[in-house]
Amino acid sequence: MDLSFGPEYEAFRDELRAFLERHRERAPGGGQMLAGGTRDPAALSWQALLIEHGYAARTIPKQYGGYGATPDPLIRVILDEEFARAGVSAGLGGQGPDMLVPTLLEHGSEEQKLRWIPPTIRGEVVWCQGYSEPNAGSDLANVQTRATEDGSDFVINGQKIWTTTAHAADMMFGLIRTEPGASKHAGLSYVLIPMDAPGIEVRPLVTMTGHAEFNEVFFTDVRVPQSAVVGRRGEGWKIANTTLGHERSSLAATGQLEAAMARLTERMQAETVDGRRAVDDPALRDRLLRLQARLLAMKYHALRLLTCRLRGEPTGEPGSPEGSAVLVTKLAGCELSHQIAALGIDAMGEFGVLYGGSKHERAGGLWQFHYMFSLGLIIGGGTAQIQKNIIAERGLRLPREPRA
Amino acid sequence: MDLSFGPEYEAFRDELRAFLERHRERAPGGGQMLAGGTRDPAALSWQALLIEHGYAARTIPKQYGGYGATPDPLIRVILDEEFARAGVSAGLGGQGPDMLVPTLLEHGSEEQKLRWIPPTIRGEVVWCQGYSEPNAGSDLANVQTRATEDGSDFVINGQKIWTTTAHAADMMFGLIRTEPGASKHAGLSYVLIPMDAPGIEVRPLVTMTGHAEFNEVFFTDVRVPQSAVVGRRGEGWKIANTTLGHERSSLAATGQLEAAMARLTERMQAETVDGRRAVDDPALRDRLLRLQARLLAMKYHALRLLTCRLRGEPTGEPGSPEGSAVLVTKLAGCELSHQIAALGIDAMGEFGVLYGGSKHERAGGLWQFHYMFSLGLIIGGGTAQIQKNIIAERGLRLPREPRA
Amino acid sequence: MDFGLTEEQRMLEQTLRGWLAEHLPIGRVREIAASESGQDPAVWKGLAELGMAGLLVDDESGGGGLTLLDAALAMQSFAHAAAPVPYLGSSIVAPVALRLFGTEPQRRSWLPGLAAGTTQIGVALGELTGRRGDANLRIDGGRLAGSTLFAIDAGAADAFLVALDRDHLVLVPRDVAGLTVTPLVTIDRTRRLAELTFDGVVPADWLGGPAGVAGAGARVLAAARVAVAADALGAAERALEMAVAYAQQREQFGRPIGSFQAVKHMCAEMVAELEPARALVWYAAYAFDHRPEEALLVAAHAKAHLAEVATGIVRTATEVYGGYGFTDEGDLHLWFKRAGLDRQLFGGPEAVRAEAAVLQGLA
Amino acid sequence: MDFGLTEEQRMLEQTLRGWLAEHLPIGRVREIAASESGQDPAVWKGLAELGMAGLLVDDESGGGGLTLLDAALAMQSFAHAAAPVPYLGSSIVAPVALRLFGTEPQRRSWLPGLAAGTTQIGVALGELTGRRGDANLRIDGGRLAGSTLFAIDAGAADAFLVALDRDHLVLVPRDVAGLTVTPLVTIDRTRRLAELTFDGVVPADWLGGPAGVAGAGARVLAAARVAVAADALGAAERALEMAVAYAQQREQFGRPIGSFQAVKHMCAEMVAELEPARALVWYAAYAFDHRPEEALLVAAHAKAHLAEVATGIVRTATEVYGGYGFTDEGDLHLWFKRAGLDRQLFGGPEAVRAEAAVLQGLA
Repeated sequence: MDLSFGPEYEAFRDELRAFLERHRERAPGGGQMLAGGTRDPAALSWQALLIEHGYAARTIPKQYGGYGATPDPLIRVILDEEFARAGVSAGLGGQGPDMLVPTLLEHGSEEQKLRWIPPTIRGEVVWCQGYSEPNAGSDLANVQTRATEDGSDFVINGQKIWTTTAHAADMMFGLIRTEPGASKHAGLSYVLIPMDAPGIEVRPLVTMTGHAEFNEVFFTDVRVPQSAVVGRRGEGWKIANTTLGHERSSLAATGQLEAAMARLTERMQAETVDGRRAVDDPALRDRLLRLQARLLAMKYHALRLLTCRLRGEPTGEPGSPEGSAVLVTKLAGCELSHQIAALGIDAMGEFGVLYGGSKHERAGGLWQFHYMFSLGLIIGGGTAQIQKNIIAERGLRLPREPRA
Repeated sequence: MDLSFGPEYEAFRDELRAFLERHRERAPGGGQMLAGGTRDPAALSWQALLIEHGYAARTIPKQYGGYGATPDPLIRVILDEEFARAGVSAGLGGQGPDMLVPTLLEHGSEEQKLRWIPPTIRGEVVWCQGYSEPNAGSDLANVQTRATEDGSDFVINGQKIWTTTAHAADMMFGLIRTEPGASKHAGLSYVLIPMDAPGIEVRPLVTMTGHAEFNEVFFTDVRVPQSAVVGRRGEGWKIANTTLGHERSSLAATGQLEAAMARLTERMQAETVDGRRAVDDPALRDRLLRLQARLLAMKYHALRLLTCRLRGEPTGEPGSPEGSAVLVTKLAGCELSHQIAALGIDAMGEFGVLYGGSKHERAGGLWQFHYMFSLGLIIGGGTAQIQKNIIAERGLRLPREPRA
Repeated sequence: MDFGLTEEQRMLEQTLRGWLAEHLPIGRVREIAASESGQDPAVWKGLAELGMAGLLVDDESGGGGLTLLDAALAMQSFAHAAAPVPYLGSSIVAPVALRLFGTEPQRRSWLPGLAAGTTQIGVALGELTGRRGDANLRIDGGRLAGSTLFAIDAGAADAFLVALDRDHLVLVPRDVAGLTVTPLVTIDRTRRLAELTFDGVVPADWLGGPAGVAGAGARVLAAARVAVAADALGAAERALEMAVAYAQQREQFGRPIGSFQAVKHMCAEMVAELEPARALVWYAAYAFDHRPEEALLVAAHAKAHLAEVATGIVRTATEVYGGYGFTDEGDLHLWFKRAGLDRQLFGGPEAVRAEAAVLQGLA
Repeated sequence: MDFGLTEEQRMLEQTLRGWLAEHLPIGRVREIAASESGQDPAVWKGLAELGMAGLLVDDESGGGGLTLLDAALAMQSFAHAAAPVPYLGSSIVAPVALRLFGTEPQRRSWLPGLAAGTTQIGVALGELTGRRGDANLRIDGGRLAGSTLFAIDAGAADAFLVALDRDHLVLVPRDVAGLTVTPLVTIDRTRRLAELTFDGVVPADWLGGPAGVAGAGARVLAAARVAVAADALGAAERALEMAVAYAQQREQFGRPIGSFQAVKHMCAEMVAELEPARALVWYAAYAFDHRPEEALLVAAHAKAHLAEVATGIVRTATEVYGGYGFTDEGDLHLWFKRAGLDRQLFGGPEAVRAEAAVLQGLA
């Protein structure tokens, strides 16, 4: 065990810091990672600069417009840390660069790669993901949006839900039922769909937070060429599942938890009742300390998993501690995020329920927003209950439920 | 809502208090409710005195040796309260008086009633219950102890477990598989078995507490007459389930929780660290206050259910709040009991783990004993998981799992 | 010995729930909640005609002369419907305060209007649960100065019952010169909170007279806490009902989700929390009228316990709903937010338990 | 950057677990635990030959010169086997104290024996975690007087490392006149605690010299807490493994209980608690040697967190076992009790968190 990075990485870090120092005025305003869908010229030119230096699209081959470096999780960690430290955008994220591009690299035809990867990583083509459907819920493969063949085209009808950035996207990558006779999982294809195709309607989906973080997308006789399928027909489920495996390092998630905890501690030192700080209420303080321990555990848990990747050790092996360790990350992390927000609200008392731009609202209602949104994350992607099934069956090799 | 008892009940209470004042020296020593199986002459004569005055076997008909009063839950409450208050034994309990006798009254033949009830309520015949088996677990009907017919006899082979007082019992009432061809539930009979029959072996079953609160009972070619069956052959499951419904008022359980909480509060005021009382540790005190609220909730929950019984309102109706309310009592009560013990241990710190007669041990290791024993109660009678299934399916009418 | 609702109480509950189902379906609740005052005068009038507004007001003043338990049951039903009505302030806290501590003239001047539903009183008890942030209500040269936060039912209040300290509560008309009412927007749009700022207001209408009444604040606060506990109970009850109904009907993997053991157990755990908590609310309300020596402590216990039980249940219910529970359209969040506000109103769980410890001499 | 075990650490763990499986099967553990000293000299000798006893002792004194992380992994394996060995005192706390704060003569006189397994040192840190009850260790006229409670690994200790206060620790031979060792029996018979009573003992062997070492107590306590956290981790890990194995094999209602969603989710919840906690223990051990500025805080966090995680897991594991988990024969209770003792040793969760708050200036 050695938590230092070693000279070559420290050199990379120094170089990055110098770059950020020199160029930070050129970075666009706004959050850490620019949401996909921005077409702000400043963002696009910042992205171009980052790609040029290998700080974005770093591992994408040169022929597809990337920097062409070998993947290195430690470089990823340093990039995350330093951009966060500088408070500067680390470039364009979102479902195009983070999910579609890796999928195309693995499963796309040469033509698809050449056509879609370069403009996607430059931010010129914005993507949304079309997996979830209203009747599927946790049963993600229960896709009912279907394509019927008509000559060399597919004609698509149905509905997707929980589609982020659909309103701003040029394209969707989605799971569509193309093989009506096949079994549930074998009947799906991974299809690229232009969002301006006639018959597509996007409706914003307002959530309990009061905001529309998601959309619904309706398809009525939407026509795409059959060549829009990535990989083979009927292999969509398999392909989509590789994409789900392309998530970014869980360290980034831990970084967000750390930031939330820092805000929480600050807030508990600022908020007072009868002049006494919230952190001086021993029962609230005890809750804070409990969460600190959980955060530390999650932080080093993520480092442990990163180490497994760096060493090339298997982390998904069923029945092994590492196999289970990977699987629990989302479950434990989302719950911790929810608990941090819950304590923030409790520490503020009635101030904690102010929302929607109220006078006296703390941090723009961020605590309530996180409290609700993190509950959405606990539910999202198949609910905590499905996660537990997976941990038990894949991580611990407990037997599956008998089929009814 | 009216929490006073009214004049006739207060008169009964006064009379009972006077009785206890007058006769308390005649009561045997030891706990509140004498465990079944005592053959202490003082206990038997105390029992006889209580029956004579209608304070024990109160609702058993006179022809079977009881006092012959009509059942009245409020009288039961007053009896519980006053005997507890006086710290005097309320007479003989245990599985004979509490479970067998009501079952015989409902399902026994006249001959069985006349033969067994009088000596049972007098404490001359001691019973144990033979339901559970090692391979059954939560699947209580999965009884494998079987009886084969031999002339007018049954010959029994198999094993029972979790049999309290088996070592001291004269008789067992048990579930035995007498109808090999029948379905799981329809193949059982409710059989009365003399514990001195050849082929019965009783072995004490030591639990995690280090004590043998239970036994295992082994049957090897044990012979009983077929007339030892209560009710009809094959109806044992139904009959045993009526018996399970004959539990004593849940108020008695709440009374035990109240006593445990009083001990806890006392202990937290007595135990000190650096001269500071445990109750002055705000985090421990916050836990105490939480449990106080839960205790109050359980106490008034029990009163609510008692009121339903007094009014003759249905409490088992599926889908009704009252239907659910009855079902949650055991789940919530056992957990609360465990939590009270857990806080007691934490409040004592290392003193809390002393056990087995150690120097400095608090209250004879009672806290650890309760911590472990209450976990046994959470598991016992079909585990908390089975309880939750029942609450969901019977209380909330959620659909059953499909059969595999 | 009878620890249960009377036939009258059940009738009242049934009548009220029927009325609410008819006049305040969810769509209507949402419309009213989105309006500026957060109220519909016709609804309040209808409830007054039903006798609901004045349930706690004595007969002579045109009310029902009933007990806090009756009012708590009504509060629970309002929460069950997510009703945007000023019941907590105008029909519970204000009448209780006036009945217990008001002078004869005060009772005569306020209670009939409360019973008739023509007067609404908002309630500002912030000074009794600890001064938060920069709020600082005080008497300065015989005049009210500073501000008090989180006055409840402020949307259409004609006056406010304002606590200055544990012994002094004062009634202040909304239109008095020098009083500014600033709306505070919370997650729960079915109720309206406000900050009251005083600049040179002369306090004229001290509850019980200018000297105040020793301990009045604690009693009034206890009634408010019982009412909020009942509100949280109603919100949790509704969320549980909705979750169970959804679990019975929503299918996934080819079967109702309620047939999965995980969903069953979530529902069972909710009901195992809810049912005993219901009895605690009943008892807290009963004790307020019949066991004054226990009333403050039990009110605190009920408030803190229901805060935790209800927020736990609305969270679990949302999980049972899955993604639909996270949408605005799914409606369930109305109760998620109602329970969320209830949790903080008049003191969060930890603070209220700390008070409860003091009441017993344990701190 | 590497946050993982080295090949050597894995080998060590594998070797040790193999050795324990061979020499300390559960039946043997039970026999030793039932004996008076609670130890088997042959076992300890074997472990010393394996290099385990002196893992933390420097090379020159015949030890392995390894880090607290190595020792914590060993501690975890011992707990995993419910091993009745004095590892915590003799192989972790005492060597750490001597290496960090001992004088040269002290190191020379004690460390070789610890490494060889011929000397055992029990550890009494009770005065550092708050004086409980009537214990009251003090210096009276230059002599040790009074008593200290809950000395660990006292069964066959040749000497005790006794904390008087945060700066003063003293080594006291067991056979010194005036020292009485009274066994304290706990739920966990695999470890032996005792009360030490002093009557006129002249303290001769102060750690670091008669003046003591500022802050030595806090550092030694931190090492002890990391070790106990590792112990709790090992107990929880074993309970989880046993529960999963049982769930795979035990059938009810005609199928393995592990195929029921309720049992699956209990197992999943255990592993979701256990795995991140494992990383916390690793880091706490690493920080003790490499990040002294964080070491005390992280040790406290690891101790408090593992106490709760482990007692939660052993309880859930017992529920998975059902009735069999409640029996003595089911064996699982060995780890239930091991975790139960770990929870209280060197401070319960609330007390340790209160210390952790102070360390950060939050209290």
